Amino acid sequence: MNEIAIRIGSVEFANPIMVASGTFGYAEEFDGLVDFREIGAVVTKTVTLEPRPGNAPPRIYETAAGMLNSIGLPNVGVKDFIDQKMPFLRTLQSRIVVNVAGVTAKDYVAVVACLDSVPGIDAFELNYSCPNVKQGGMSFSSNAQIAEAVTASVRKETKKPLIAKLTPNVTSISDIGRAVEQGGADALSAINTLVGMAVDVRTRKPRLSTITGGLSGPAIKPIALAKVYELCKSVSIPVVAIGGIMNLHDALEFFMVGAIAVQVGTANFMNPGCAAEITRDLRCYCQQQDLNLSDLIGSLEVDG
Amino acid sequence: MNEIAIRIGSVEFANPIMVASGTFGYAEEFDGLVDFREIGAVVTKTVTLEPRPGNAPPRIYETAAGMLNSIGLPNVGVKDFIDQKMPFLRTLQSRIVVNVAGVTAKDYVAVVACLDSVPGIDAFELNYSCPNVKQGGMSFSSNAQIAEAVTASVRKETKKPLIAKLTPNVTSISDIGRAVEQGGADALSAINTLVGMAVDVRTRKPRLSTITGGLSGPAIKPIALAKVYELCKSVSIPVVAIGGIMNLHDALEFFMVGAIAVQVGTANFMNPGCAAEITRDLRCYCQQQDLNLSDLIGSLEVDG
Amino acid sequence: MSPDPSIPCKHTVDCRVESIACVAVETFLLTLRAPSIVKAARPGQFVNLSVPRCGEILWRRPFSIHQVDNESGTFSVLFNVVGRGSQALNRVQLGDSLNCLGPLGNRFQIPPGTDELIIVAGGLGIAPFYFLLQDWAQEPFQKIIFYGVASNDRFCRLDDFSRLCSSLHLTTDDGSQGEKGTVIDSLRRHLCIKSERNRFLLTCGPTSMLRAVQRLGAEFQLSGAVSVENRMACGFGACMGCPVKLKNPGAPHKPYALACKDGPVFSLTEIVIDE
Amino acid sequence: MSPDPSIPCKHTVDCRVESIACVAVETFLLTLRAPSIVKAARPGQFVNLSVPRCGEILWRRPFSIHQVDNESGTFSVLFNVVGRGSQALNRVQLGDSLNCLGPLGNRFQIPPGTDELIIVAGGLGIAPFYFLLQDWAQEPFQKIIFYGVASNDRFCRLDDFSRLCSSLHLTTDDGSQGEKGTVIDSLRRHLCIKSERNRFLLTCGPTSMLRAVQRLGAEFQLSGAVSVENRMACGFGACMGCPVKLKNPGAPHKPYALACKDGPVFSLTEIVIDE
Ligand SMILES: Cc1cc2nc3c(=O)[nH]c(=O)nc-3n(C[C@H](O)[C@H](O)[C@H](O)COP(=O)(O)OP(=O)(O)OC[C@H]3O[C@@H](n4cnc5c(N)ncnc54)[C@H](O)[C@@H]3O)c2cc1C
Ligand SMILES: Cc1cc2nc3c(=O)[nH]c(=O)nc-3n(C[C@H](O)[C@H](O)[C@H](O)COP(=O)(O)OP(=O)(O)OC[C@H]3O[C@@H](n4cnc5c(N)ncnc54)[C@H](O)[C@@H]3O)c2cc1C
Ligand SMILES: Cc1cc2nc3c(=O)[nH]c(=O)nc-3n(C[C@H](O)[C@H](O)[C@H](O)COP(=O)(O)O)c2cc1C
Ligand SMILES: Cc1cc2nc3c(=O)[nH]c(=O)nc-3n(C[C@H](O)[C@H](O)[C@H](O)COP(=O)(O)O)c2cc1C
Ligand code: FES
Ligand code: FES
Repeated sequence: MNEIAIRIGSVEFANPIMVASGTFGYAEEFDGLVDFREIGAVVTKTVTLEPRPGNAPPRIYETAAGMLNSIGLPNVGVKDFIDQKMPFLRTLQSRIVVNVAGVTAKDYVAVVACLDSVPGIDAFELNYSCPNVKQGGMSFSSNAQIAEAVTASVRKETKKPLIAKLTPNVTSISDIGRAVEQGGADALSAINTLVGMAVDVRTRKPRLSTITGGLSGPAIKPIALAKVYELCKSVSIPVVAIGGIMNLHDALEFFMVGAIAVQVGTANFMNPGCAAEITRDLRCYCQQQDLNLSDLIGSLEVDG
Repeated sequence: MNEIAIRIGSVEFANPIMVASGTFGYAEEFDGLVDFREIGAVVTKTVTLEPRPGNAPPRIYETAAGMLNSIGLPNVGVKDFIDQKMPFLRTLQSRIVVNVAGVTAKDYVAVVACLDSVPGIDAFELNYSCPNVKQGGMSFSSNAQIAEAVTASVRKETKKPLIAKLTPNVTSISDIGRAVEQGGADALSAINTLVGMAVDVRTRKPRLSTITGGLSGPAIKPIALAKVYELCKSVSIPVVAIGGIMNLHDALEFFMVGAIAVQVGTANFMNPGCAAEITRDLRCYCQQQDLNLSDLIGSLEVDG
Repeated sequence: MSPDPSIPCKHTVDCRVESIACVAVETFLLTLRAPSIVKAARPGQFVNLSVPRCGEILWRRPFSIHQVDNESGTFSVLFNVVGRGSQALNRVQLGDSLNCLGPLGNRFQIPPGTDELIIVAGGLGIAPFYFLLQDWAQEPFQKIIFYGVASNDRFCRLDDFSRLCSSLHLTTDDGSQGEKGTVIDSLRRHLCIKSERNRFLLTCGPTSMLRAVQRLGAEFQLSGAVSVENRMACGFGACMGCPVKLKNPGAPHKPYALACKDGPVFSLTEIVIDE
Repeated sequence: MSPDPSIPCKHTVDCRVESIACVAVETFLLTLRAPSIVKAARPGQFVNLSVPRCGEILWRRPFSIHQVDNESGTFSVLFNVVGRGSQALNRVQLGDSLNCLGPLGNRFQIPPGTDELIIVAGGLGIAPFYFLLQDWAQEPFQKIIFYGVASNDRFCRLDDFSRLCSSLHLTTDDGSQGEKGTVIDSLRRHLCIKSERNRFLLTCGPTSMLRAVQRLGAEFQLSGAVSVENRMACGFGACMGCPVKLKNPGAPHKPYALACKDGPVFSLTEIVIDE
């Protein structure tokens, strides 16, 4: 048997193919469209302490080999999440990673504290791309000290694996990565979306109600790959890769630069079965090449 | 007549469509492929003090709606540039902007000093994305203080317009923009390429000899637009937009967010006549809508 | 409107292109073989089609289910060539395979007791109503269609529509066929004629028309439903990209419904229609 | 080799697809009408073709000019379906228009006094030599072709090639036609036969083969030329993306030539061939 299971902190994942936060809802919508058993982990849509309405329309726009979004983290809030969303998630055989965000450090701590004892949750992913920066929130994602402090506070609330999700919109993602490693994160995930924009030339209005939004999809894969490679060289905790992954080939590139797992994001919209297909293809590939996943991870051959 | 001429510092450009450094050689290769009279300015391939061989192959790779390059600024050095490249450039009716880079601040000063009295040069663009960071050079592009200091030193050497070309690979491009404005730049140009990477899964090798390279093309247009928008709100000098511009429609988006001019880069490779076509299309558009270019610049309508 | 549990599940399936025909200027009728979709489909629902062989186009493209044929297991969509995606669709050939995700969204529902159904369609907004009229061919109530386009070469399948309804009112912006003007003028004149009938409005088309229909509905105190066409990335509630503003949200933090999942059909009085 | 000033200028032109035919497994002969290209083209040059209707594909795709017909003003390229670009090319239809940039690059040149021209081609490396043999049909010297492919269903236009040369040596990796083995074995055997003739080598094909030909050339002290196929973004010297390492650079800071502008044809002893 060729081994494709991985471990983050104390938790084992049957396979390294996850679905990215905000692109898989709370899994319900994918019922019947994908074989959940083939998904290593479902990362939920971001959960916040209080319910959030999300941004005004228009929220999405298609770009060359990519898309912009400014969804604005609409969600029912942590209480309703536990009551309304966890029951379905608990029925799945995938691991469940709850993605958490807040406007203040206290918010992160409070949400994780609420969730820590809820059955069926395997890990937390901390979304440091806070959407409320302009309204006075701190920029967790682009300041190493703050990111470290938030991680350390959340660390005290849970023994479950903590995955810190990093933004690529910084001068040095490895500085932030090292800081949250210091703060006690068990793993990093990267990248979140890149800040982008589009204009309707006819009406002279921005294509998104929030003017700028987040760019995702195949267009950003080369950037994601460079950031993940940089992180993998800079930290000693595992890195979960995200960004433009559409198929096994894309996933392999990320494994080779050092990622322990990957998340499928935008691809879920076009091909809801994408993550499960990648898992099946990965299993076949490992069998054909007679490899374990560990033989692939970090196997990039660099001259000199 | 609908006006599409622009001014940067003391220099007037007949139209706002330029070609980007490194994508148009020293113009010679485009002889017969484009009507030079329709190009507002030719920005030359980067010139350095000493000749540079450039990077080992492979230097380029195609990505989803984009490309990676690690050309490595091969060039004949400033002396041979004056002797071998300026004679042809001088015959053109376009404005000539010489793009300059160096490993140290002194390099920039020296190159501009050499060039300042050479006839036919209308302006300088300072390429702050120094390719030699790893070999001990300073990172001009991502440190506001250094960028300001270099700009100020170069400023002393010339009265010609100085355009500072900024990298997008930073947390805050507007910090850098304000710094070089402070340093005495007459205009900003943005963006240079984003750091990106690709892997050949079969050989497990990076697709570029330098492992990472610069991403350009339509894939990065949304990012460029967001950066240019941010810059235009932050500085009071003009901003020249670069990034994924393929046609008039793309150019209009950049004008609307506030750019005074645009540069066509990667598109020159596929469509050598691209910049001239955009100029013609812009002239038509302004005529049809009975507008001057100034009516378009910064005309984005933002609610609230 | 919450999804009807009797609607069988959405799924993805490769469909064979059975035919593609030009039915009006820049307008095509594309017929796909997909028995599983046909079986599940209800009037008002849509499919999300993969655009063939065009890497740069990321998203699928949503189209109303225009017609179904249970016997042959085929369904059709009626589409306008407006941009890259529809251009690519227009180049498919017989026998090509298109991946289809569907059926998606909710369905048209007509309140019991309705005895005059008024359909108001602008341009390709006519698309979903053929399926609806097919399905309700046996229903005894009056079916009146107000159908407006820019000029006469844009009308689609007038013969077929006229067979399925009680009366068909045509308008063109340029007066080249039917009345000159918009469907709204024509509709208003109809509504001004007092009637004992229980009228119910169904509408689909450009936003400005939908807003006008909504206003007329309010003015004449008619109920009805509107089918919206928001920009969609996924089409099944996963991306949250297609919010529709609710007039009276259930909770303050839930001001929006999703066009793809909670719609595309909404009560005429339920939503805020803006550009 | 510096560009020949007698070669007329490169330009872009929309070409009509005159025919497309499958000539071997996954191999197509595409004929385009472009009198201006035909007039300017010289053997060894290539064109850079826009891939039709596929937004995600950014670059043009370079192909050797395989054949020209002055009378009809058409030229052909021979291509293998290997990836996205060539797949898209393979779907063009008669009458479609393809944008072509060319002719690009330098040309094959044979030293005066040559009386045995040895062509060594692997796979689609055969492409440029048809044009060359067409052009030099009247030259009196011996033309010997060593042509190797993976298996017999990959050979292209053997009849045509055999008419244009003095002898045609075929090899296949699997022995399904001609000799089993590589062109290199076959070539070595030929070179071992002493000859008074002035031999000149021309080669195009996979890198490993080119390297082996280069070694054989050195071993037997033959001169020759190699046509390289580097990855190209522009094809005309603008991007500097296609460097070829020179064995003896003119200056220390000029260790590279550009495949598209200074090549694709280089002297066999001039360049370092590596993966
Ligand atoms: C539920 C629903 C049903 C629809 N039914 C039909 C139909 O039956 N016939 C028909 O011709 N059109 C229908 N549309 C609209 C159709 O989806 C768009 O016209 C089509 O996606 C345009 O794609 P494009 O690439 O050709 O145009 P683009 O170049 O992408 O855009 C052209 C215009 O189409 C609109 N559009 C683009 N993408 C989408 C999208 N994903 N969702 C919604 N609108 C979009 C944009 O507002 C834009 O103005 C429907 C849309 C929805 C949401
Ligand atoms: C001067 C020159 C002449 C050529 N002549 C022919 C010919 O006559 N017939 C033929 O079949 N092929 C020829 N090629 C190779 C041909 O250009 C590539 O096979 C083609 O571009 C592949 O495109 P793709 O999208 O199908 O493959 P991709 O999916 O892009 O890549 C498949 C393979 O093709 C190679 N390739 C891709 N793009 C390029 C590029 N821009 N330049 C060079 N190689 C590339 C890559 O190394 C890769 O391994 C020539 C290349 C050059 C540089
Ligand atoms: C529509 C949409 C919504 C998203 N919502 C979230 C979110 O709620 N929380 C989060 O951490 N990331 C969110 N993301 C970011 C993705 O999880 C992912 O990091 C990013 O899209 C890059 O991956 P991709 O290119 O595969 O989509 C969202 C992305 C998209 C496209
Ligand atoms: C092949 C290539 C070479 C480049 N060389 C240079 C260079 O020498 N100096 C420079 O300032 N920018 C260089 N650039 C960056 C471009 O000028 C431009 O900023 C960038 O490509 C984004 O624009 P685009 O998307 O239109 O290509 C180069 C870009 C490419 C693709
Ligand atoms: S289109 Fe994705 S939620 Fe509606
Ligand atoms: S391909 Fe651009 S320089 Fe050769």
